[in-house]
Amino acid sequence: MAIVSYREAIRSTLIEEMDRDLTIVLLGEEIGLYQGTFRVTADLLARYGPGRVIDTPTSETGFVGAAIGMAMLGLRPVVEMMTWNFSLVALDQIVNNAAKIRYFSGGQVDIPLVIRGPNGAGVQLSAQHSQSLEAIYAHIPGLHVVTPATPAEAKGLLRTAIRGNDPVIFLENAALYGSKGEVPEGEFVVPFGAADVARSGSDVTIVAYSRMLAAALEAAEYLAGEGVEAEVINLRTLRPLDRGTLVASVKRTHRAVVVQEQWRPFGTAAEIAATIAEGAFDALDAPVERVTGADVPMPYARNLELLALPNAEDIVRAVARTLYREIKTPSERSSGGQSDG
Amino acid sequence: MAIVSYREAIRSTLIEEMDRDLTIVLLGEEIGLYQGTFRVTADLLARYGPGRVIDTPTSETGFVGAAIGMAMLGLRPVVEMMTWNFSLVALDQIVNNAAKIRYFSGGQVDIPLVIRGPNGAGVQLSAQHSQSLEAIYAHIPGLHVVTPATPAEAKGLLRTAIRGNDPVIFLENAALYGSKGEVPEGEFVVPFGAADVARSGSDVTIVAYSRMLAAALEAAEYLAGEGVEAEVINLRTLRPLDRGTLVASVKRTHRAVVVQEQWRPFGTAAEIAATIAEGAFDALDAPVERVTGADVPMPYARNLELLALPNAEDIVRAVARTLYREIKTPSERSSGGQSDG
Amino acid sequence: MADLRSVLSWYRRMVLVRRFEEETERAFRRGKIGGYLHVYSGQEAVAAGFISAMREDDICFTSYRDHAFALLRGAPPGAVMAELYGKATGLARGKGGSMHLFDVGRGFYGGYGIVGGHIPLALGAAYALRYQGSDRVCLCFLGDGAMNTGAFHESLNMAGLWGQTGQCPLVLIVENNGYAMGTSVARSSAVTDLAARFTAYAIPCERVDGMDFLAVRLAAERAIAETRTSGRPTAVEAITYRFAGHGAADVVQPYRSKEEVDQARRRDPIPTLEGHLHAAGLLDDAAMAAIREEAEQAVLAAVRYAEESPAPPPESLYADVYADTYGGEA
Amino acid sequence: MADLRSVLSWYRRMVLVRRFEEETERAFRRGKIGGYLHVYSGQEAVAAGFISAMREDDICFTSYRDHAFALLRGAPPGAVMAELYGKATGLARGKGGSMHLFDVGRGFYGGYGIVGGHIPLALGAAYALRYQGSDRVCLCFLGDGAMNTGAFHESLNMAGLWGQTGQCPLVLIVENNGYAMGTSVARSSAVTDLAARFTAYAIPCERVDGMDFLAVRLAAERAIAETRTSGRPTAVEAITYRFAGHGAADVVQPYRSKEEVDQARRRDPIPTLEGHLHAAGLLDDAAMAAIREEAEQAVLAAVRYAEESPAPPPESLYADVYADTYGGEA
Ligand SMILES: Cc1ncc(C[n+]2csc(CCOP(=O)(O)OP(=O)(O)O)c2C)c(N)n1
Ligand SMILES: Cc1ncc(C[n+]2csc(CCOP(=O)(O)OP(=O)(O)O)c2C)c(N)n1
Ligand SMILES: [Mg+2]
Ligand SMILES: [Mg+2]
Repeated sequence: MAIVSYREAIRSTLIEEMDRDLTIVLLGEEIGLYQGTFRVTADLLARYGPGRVIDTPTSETGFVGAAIGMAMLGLRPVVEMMTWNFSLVALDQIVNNAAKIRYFSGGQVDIPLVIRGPNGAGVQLSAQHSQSLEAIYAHIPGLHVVTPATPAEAKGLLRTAIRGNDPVIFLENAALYGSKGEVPEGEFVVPFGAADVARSGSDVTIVAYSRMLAAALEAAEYLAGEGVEAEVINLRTLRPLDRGTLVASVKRTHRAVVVQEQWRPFGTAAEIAATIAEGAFDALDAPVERVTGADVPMPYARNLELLALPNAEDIVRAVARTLYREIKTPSERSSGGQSDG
Repeated sequence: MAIVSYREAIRSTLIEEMDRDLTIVLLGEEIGLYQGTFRVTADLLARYGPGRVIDTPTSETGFVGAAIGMAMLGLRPVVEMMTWNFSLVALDQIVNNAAKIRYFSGGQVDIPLVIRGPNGAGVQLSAQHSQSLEAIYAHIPGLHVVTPATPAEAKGLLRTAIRGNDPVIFLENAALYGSKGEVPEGEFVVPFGAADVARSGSDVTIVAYSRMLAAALEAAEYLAGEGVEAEVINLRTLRPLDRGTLVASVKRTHRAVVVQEQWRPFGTAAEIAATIAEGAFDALDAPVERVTGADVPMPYARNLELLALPNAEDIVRAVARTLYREIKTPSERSSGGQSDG
Repeated sequence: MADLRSVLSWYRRMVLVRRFEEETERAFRRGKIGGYLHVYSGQEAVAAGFISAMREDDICFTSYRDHAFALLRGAPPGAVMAELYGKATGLARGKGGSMHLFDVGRGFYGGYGIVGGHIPLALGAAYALRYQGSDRVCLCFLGDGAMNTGAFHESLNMAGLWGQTGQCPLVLIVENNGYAMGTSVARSSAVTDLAARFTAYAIPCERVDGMDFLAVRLAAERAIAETRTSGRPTAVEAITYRFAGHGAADVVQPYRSKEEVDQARRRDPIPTLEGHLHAAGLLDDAAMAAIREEAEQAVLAAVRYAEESPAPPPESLYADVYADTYGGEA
Repeated sequence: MADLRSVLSWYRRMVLVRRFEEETERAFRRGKIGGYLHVYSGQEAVAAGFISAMREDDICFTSYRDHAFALLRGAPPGAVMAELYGKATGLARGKGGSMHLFDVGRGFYGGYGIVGGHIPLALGAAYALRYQGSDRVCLCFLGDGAMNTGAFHESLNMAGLWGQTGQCPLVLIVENNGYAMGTSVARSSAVTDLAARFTAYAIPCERVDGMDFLAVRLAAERAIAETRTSGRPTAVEAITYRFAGHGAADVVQPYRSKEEVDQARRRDPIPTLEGHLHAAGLLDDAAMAAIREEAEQAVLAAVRYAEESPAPPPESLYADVYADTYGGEA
């Protein structure tokens, strides 16, 4: 297995798939001549030419809609959304066309479309550029919503997305582009709807996806030192949602903490918590805890931004609540903390 | 108290408020010369003139954004969204401007803006025109999201919305426009964040809002005949969400059924169910049940559409599940039903 | 242009469309058709003029006012009516209804309900046709109201850009019927000369009398030929009129006068074409009566078919959402 | 135009803006400023030309490239810098950062990050000014790239419409710096004569050399006066250039050549204006040096102020979301 970055995993998958399938075209802002805002598409214009790597104007409604039309005619467009924040300009196209045309045409057309790009907060990008919009997309029937957390997942899920026949909301994360990990060789595929048990444990289930997986694993690691064995579930896709794996885990651990980056009210953790409570009601020994971003537009100042984002400490605290135990968090421990530990 | 329709309650509130406050202007498609697609603004153009009742082109981004700009300058625009389906075209303006400008300007401007119009399914309007989008809006900090179920609420909540200083997503329902009810005289106000206990009961809590309140009350009525006393909570607003009333009720009833019209995954019922499970964990004797619309784009055919929408029968069945009891539904009873009743 | 004899067959289809629409209005009033119903009466020459000039392998997109497009591309009237009735035998199996007719096998890529929302789709479809190495063209019909949407503007600019390298075989047809619901062009457009919106993107736009089939047909041939050859977008503004209300609910019509409607009816495209055909000696009263009777029978048969067709089976509620499912879950 | 002596004071402010931007780039590299940073260097004559022609009670909106606007409207450099540093004393209390400067008290209604998204706001603001019975005008600055958004198109059409009754005192200023990020106008606009986009809505558009303060100033006076009097929108396309990358991350700039940038630098608006003032005998080397030194000191003081200011208090995270709360909940 090779060690590659999340960015390179995505880029190499685009190349592998474009090499084997001429119907794949890329569209987006600055993906060609500029080499991609996050360099995910670097060199692809030179490699495939302007007919397959299409630099677009700042016209999200236009080019997302055009990609849907291409898909209706049998192409397999992969759109780069420079960041998902800008997708709100194109939401009507995604929700009212991409997600629904197959249905209201009575199945006459498929929409093999991938829209990919970074989702979630960056560093001090402030309110309009720091949104984590998966709850909106995961609500919409007709879309698949994919949230890779590792380079291997990025590759395997992107291949599934590109070879599939439905619109896929492929939510990357800018903070992960540089992260590295093992990626299997060959035509490696990760199916949708199959969560990964990223860490086994018996005391509590921590559920996360995308960038929050790292925080969950960090918390789990720390908790192990405190004698708490956390199981960490990485959802990989939100739609389809692997309810089976979630419920089975909590039936064993009896406790659950769900982590999401975005606003808590009507966020993804609510669905996940409700799913667990429905499926593992009798097994639950404590309320499902939600660890979420603050319910505010993202502030610019770094100190406030850090307060607005969930982190491993928050997860540790939530786990402690589900265990009805006091557990010092890493920072309490390093600062000496309260004396009652 | 006068008996007035939901439509007339809204219309008369617009008139009362426009008469007393010259800063209120109306914008929208077909609200003037055409008299309003649902006649909510009938005669208002003649009454207030084209400077205050502004017919707009089919340009939702343009006129919603313009209304936000007006609000920044101290006007109190009330936008009619012909139906909320079309708001997806303007979502960027609502989410990235209306909801956030106050925050990212450090509180330098208020956005006293109301966007109102019908939300939810009609009768056979098919996939692009039958959406119930409240879960999307309720997720966004900076917005208030309001869902009146009765004429009195329509009036009292609209007054709060218009006199308030924040953007309000005011979700009416076309099926309710003709419905009638008592409305108090005078400057009657319903605050946001105060759910109404529409029916008291001790055996189960049914939570609903907007059009689903009627189904919840119908189910409760029927259940009373089966010896089950349901409490029905009408949320009135989703943001703010009256968590206190919800939790207090379930602490008494030990069971809850949450009803929503739209798609189940990542829908509003998930947040409500999660809230109940968090606040009344020890009191719950059964998993919180969710009664929701089918997870499909809305089909056109009436028989399929009816299957896609939740109704009183579905609620009765869900209540039965929370009670671990067999209860015949109305239709089972009227058709003779199974013989084990 | 094809000889006048072939025009006769399009006259026949226009009569069918008109008669079909009358029946949809009746069925709506009888509660057989639900939802919104937007009929095409008055505008037939536009769709017929263009569709008659299309090749069989060309494709088109339009808005919710779409019955004529399905019929003129050759969809069986029974399947169209069955869709409006919400039946399993409908074009879209009862899933779409009046606003979302589709007959992809016949190159009709659908009716859409969000004003302007289909224009980007047509743009992308046009690109795909050229990308696939064909000389097929894509036609996009849109209303005067749709020209005020951002989707229109963004698409036009991209069409102009892609056309520079011959990659955009897109013909845009504005059906300027004077109104977007109850809002006249003058009340919704800063400039009533709508062609200016095309020249802002270097897309040539020809204006044509949309009530005259022959005029539309000639403009259509020119635009389609130019676009097919060059791979560049062209536009046609067809001045037309809708005789009925915007939709079935638009009864009072406070935005226009009875006189205005009456005057427009005098330009009815069907008698106008009858005049041409009469003058050419291709149509007499007996032939006209036969054509009308033929349309009558076809429409009645369509209604019967729709009436007798079964409703979609309940399990079809969950069909057609996804092409792929994973572990049984969507 | 105001006499040349007053121009001197705007020259002074342009020098301040340039020096301020240099410092923001330095602070960014030092990690003192986070997020995206879009500097205005090269375009100073556009904002200065227009803002100098504004009345104190006029208002303006712009995009994320907004530092100059806050400074030229008179915001204290310290408060601007503190905002970029994310400090409690910043214009927006550290909530907005570089892209979202606001100084409503001085008529600056903000910088916005979604391309084109602020244009509808300015449209509505203009309407409000007239509705309130004033003769104030609203200026909306936008980039060449923003002209490809649907928001631009929808707003322009409505501006044209509202202007017909004198209800739209909106001046639109396109800062055509040749690029939207790495995409040149020729690669993103079907028509490179951007004025055509305005004439499609009957909005007069004048083109001006955006590197020449005096030329911009004259065009600004004409446009503002016309709009103030008529209540109709006007537009100006200022041909300008950005010397730095699009944002701080745009280092390689594969989309333009060093020669092109060098050539543009020869049209630098600051030396250009120096030339005018020299010729008029209003500026000599000593005065220039004094002005530069003044800017230097102002910017250093701003940096000190920013450095020494406290971070926003943690509890401010939840402040400013809503004006009203209900039962303590939002
Ligand atoms: C985005 C959006 N806004 C509003 C509507 C409501 N609506 C339906 S048809 C229509 C007018 C469209 O007029 P035009 O494009 O001229 O087409 P016509 O009906 O005249 O054929 C409007 C505003 C809609 N369907 N979509
Ligand atoms: C809707 C949207 N899409 C994409 C972006 C990313 N983006 C930021 S600036 C920019 C280019 C804008 O160019 P222009 O309007 O010419 O302004 P300039 O930067 O030249 O001042 C783009 C595409 C965005 N901010 N908003
Ligand atoms: Mg029209
Ligand atoms: Mg630019």
